[in-house]
Amino acid sequence: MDPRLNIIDKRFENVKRIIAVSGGKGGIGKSLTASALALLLTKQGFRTGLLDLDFCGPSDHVILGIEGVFPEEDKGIIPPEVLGIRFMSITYFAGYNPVPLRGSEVSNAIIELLAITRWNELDFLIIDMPPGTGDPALDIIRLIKRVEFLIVTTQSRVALAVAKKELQVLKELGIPVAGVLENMRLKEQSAVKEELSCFEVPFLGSILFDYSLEDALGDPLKLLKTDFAVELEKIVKALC
Amino acid sequence: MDPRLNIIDKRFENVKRIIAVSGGKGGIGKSLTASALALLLTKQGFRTGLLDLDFCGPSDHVILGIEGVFPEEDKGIIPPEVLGIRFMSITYFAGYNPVPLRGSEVSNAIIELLAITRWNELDFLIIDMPPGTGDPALDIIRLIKRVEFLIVTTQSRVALAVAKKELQVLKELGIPVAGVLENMRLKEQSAVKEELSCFEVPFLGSILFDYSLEDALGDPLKLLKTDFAVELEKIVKALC
Amino acid sequence: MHEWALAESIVFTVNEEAVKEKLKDITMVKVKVGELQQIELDIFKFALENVLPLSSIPLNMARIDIEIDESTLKCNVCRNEWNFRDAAGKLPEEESEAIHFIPEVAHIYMRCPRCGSPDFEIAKGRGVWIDYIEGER
Amino acid sequence: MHEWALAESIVFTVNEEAVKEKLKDITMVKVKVGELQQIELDIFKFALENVLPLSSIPLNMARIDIEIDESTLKCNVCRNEWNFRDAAGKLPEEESEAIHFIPEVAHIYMRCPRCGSPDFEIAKGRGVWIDYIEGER
Ligand SMILES: Nc1ncnc2c1ncn2[C@@H]1O[C@H](COP(=O)(O)OP(=O)(O)O)[C@@H](O)[C@H]1O
Ligand SMILES: Nc1ncnc2c1ncn2[C@@H]1O[C@H](COP(=O)(O)OP(=O)(O)O)[C@@H](O)[C@H]1O
Ligand SMILES: [Mg+2]
Ligand SMILES: [Mg+2]
Ligand SMILES: [Mg+2]
Ligand SMILES: [Mg+2]
Ligand code: NI
Ligand code: NI
Ligand SMILES: [Zn+2]
Ligand SMILES: [Zn+2]
Repeated sequence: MDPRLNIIDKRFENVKRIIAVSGGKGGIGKSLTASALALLLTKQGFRTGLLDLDFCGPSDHVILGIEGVFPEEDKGIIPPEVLGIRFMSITYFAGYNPVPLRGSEVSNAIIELLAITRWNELDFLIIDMPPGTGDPALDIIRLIKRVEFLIVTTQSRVALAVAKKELQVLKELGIPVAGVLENMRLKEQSAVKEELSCFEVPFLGSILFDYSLEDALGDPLKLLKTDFAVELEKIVKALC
Repeated sequence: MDPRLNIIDKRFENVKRIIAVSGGKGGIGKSLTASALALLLTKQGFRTGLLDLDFCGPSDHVILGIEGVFPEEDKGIIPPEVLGIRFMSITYFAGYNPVPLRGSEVSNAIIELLAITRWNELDFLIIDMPPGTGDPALDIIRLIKRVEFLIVTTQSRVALAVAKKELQVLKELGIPVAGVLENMRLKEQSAVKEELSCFEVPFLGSILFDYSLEDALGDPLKLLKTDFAVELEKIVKALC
Repeated sequence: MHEWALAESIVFTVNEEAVKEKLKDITMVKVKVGELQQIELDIFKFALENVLPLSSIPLNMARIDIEIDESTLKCNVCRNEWNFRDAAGKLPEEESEAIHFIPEVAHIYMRCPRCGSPDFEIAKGRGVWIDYIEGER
Repeated sequence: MHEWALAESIVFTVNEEAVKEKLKDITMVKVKVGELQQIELDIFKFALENVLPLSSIPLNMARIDIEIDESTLKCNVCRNEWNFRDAAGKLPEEESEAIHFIPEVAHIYMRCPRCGSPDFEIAKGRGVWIDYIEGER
């Protein structure tokens, strides 16, 4: 019997909303959305946590420029508060090293993190998901009862095809979808909203491709001033 | 004892080179590179196979506009020849449905595919890898003795951080790297080549962000005429 | 007939094992064929008989014992257990053929009958498996 | 001391099981602590003693048997087997502390001693585990 499974619910007892930023495909801006979302919610006065679950390609610490912090050990581990955000990432334990884990091991590591991390009181916990509908997605669905998904996609046919598959699984399982966000829009027209209308999930809006974004990575103040963040802030208001 | 593990070598007996297109991160153009590479090699007269191993987000059939084909059953399964390419994908068995598989199941499905697919004589087999260094990457390294990796990255800090990790694992394990390809370059300057120089792998070149690409998806003739394909063709010559 | 490919894998494995264990004679090979893969025993035996000549060590059908392995599917969400047989009747032919090729696609076409989840484990009865190989040195 | 969190999970699991199995009294809880996680038994017992009051069913340390579970690591590439103990001495403190928190990061800091692969399985001795719970209805 794995005792850790029975403590996870208790760890989220005082977390009001849990939002997993997902989308099936990689490189659509999940990590950027999750990181900026955490920053913006904190700015608006919400107590916010950010959990980077992309163990093979963790990016939130790069995007937010987080370095040199480590959780405190106290009846579990307490995520350090950085930029006002309670931040948890595999990088505390993996450093800059590659993380060549098989799915069952990713699953085990996720269970361990969920079982020992004490988030305490939070208004929002944002979970940055890896691509795919493998172990991390299945575990978050299985282990966190109140999770909602925020689906990111681009207008690209390859991204849309994958987003549809994830939405189909979530719909079938009755997992709430907080909304769909179109990212990196390049053209005037986009069929994303219509293409996904059959899933009956809120369409949160489109964010344009932002050429200034790359230079803002690692610098939270700059990040908040990008068009990306300004657009996301409008969208966040619809979420709260 | 899993008998399938002992037949895999034999299945690749008559395949001259096996190139896994990888890069750790999602959305950097692995599938586009793998698909266009297969098209270009075929065009140059090489007998080419393409194996899409991204089970959660298969894209090669979307990129190449492949539909309505199925493998032939003959002492195993023989990948249908489409556009001159021997093409194998999970979509033959999964259709347009979501593929919610855990890592161990992805691994099992990959082993089954490798054990029953008869590629026969090929000059090149291109493998389109999913993001990450999970089961698919570990299995390809473990099961296909002669595999070489082609690493795709963008200039983005988040992509480069992940590419470095994958290169580090490959270097440590002594897996040959055919080269690194920079994709979706937006700026005049890029530090990709210098950033990766310590790994001592061939830098194959940079491909610019191509605004006409999206409209060419699904149409191989159009795809071959994009700047992306024209640039890739020059790079391919260095590979052969 | 893709059973041929799996039959070949049996012969290659027996040969590999014979070399590794320095066996001069194979006395018994116990093969389990998982129910999920829906392999017809006659077809599989026919294929196996035809690939036996590939073997570098003498091997004949009398020394190969093939048994169907019943399946157990276990839900990772609600811990329910069930088997493929009871659920298989409802699958369209195309879907059960896909499972025949790649048993893992069961997760695409089947759901836990109790909670509806695709997140279950194929605990037993997946596909072709060698239980043991006996021989003499 | 993150052992506290794992100790809590033991108590919660015993309680859950007691409800599910309608147990009125717990007579024995067998806990295994995987070698890989390098938990000091004294610290763990101290934590457990302190969280016992959280239990809704009477529970005391005399009824909890804690045993260290030796580790077995198995290479997926070359099939070599080894254990953490023999290899652990060479790890820098920071790395073995990381393994203490998340045993899976062993794949980052350790390699198969025979073939050098990070692709191995933690077959046994990972972390905190309940072997069985005995009680009376
Ligand atoms: N709206 C945007 N405009 C321009 N670049 C973007 C935008 N959103 C994300 N990016 C860039 O795309 C890349 C992938 O983003 P990331 O958040 O890491 O994606 P994912 O987490 O889905 O893999 C990063 O280099 C990021 O800076
Ligand atoms: N050079 C490029 N210029 C513009 N878009 C590109 C380029 N390369 C890839 N893309 C687009 O980026 C997206 C991700 O590409 P894809 O090949 O699916 O990445 P991956 O397989 O790494 O996830 C697709 O929409 C694709 O059309
Ligand atoms: Mg990400
Ligand atoms: Mg991330
Ligand atoms: Mg891809
Ligand atoms: Mg693909
Ligand atoms: Ni068949
Ligand atoms: Ni500790
Ligand atoms: Zn169930
Ligand atoms: Zn090894």
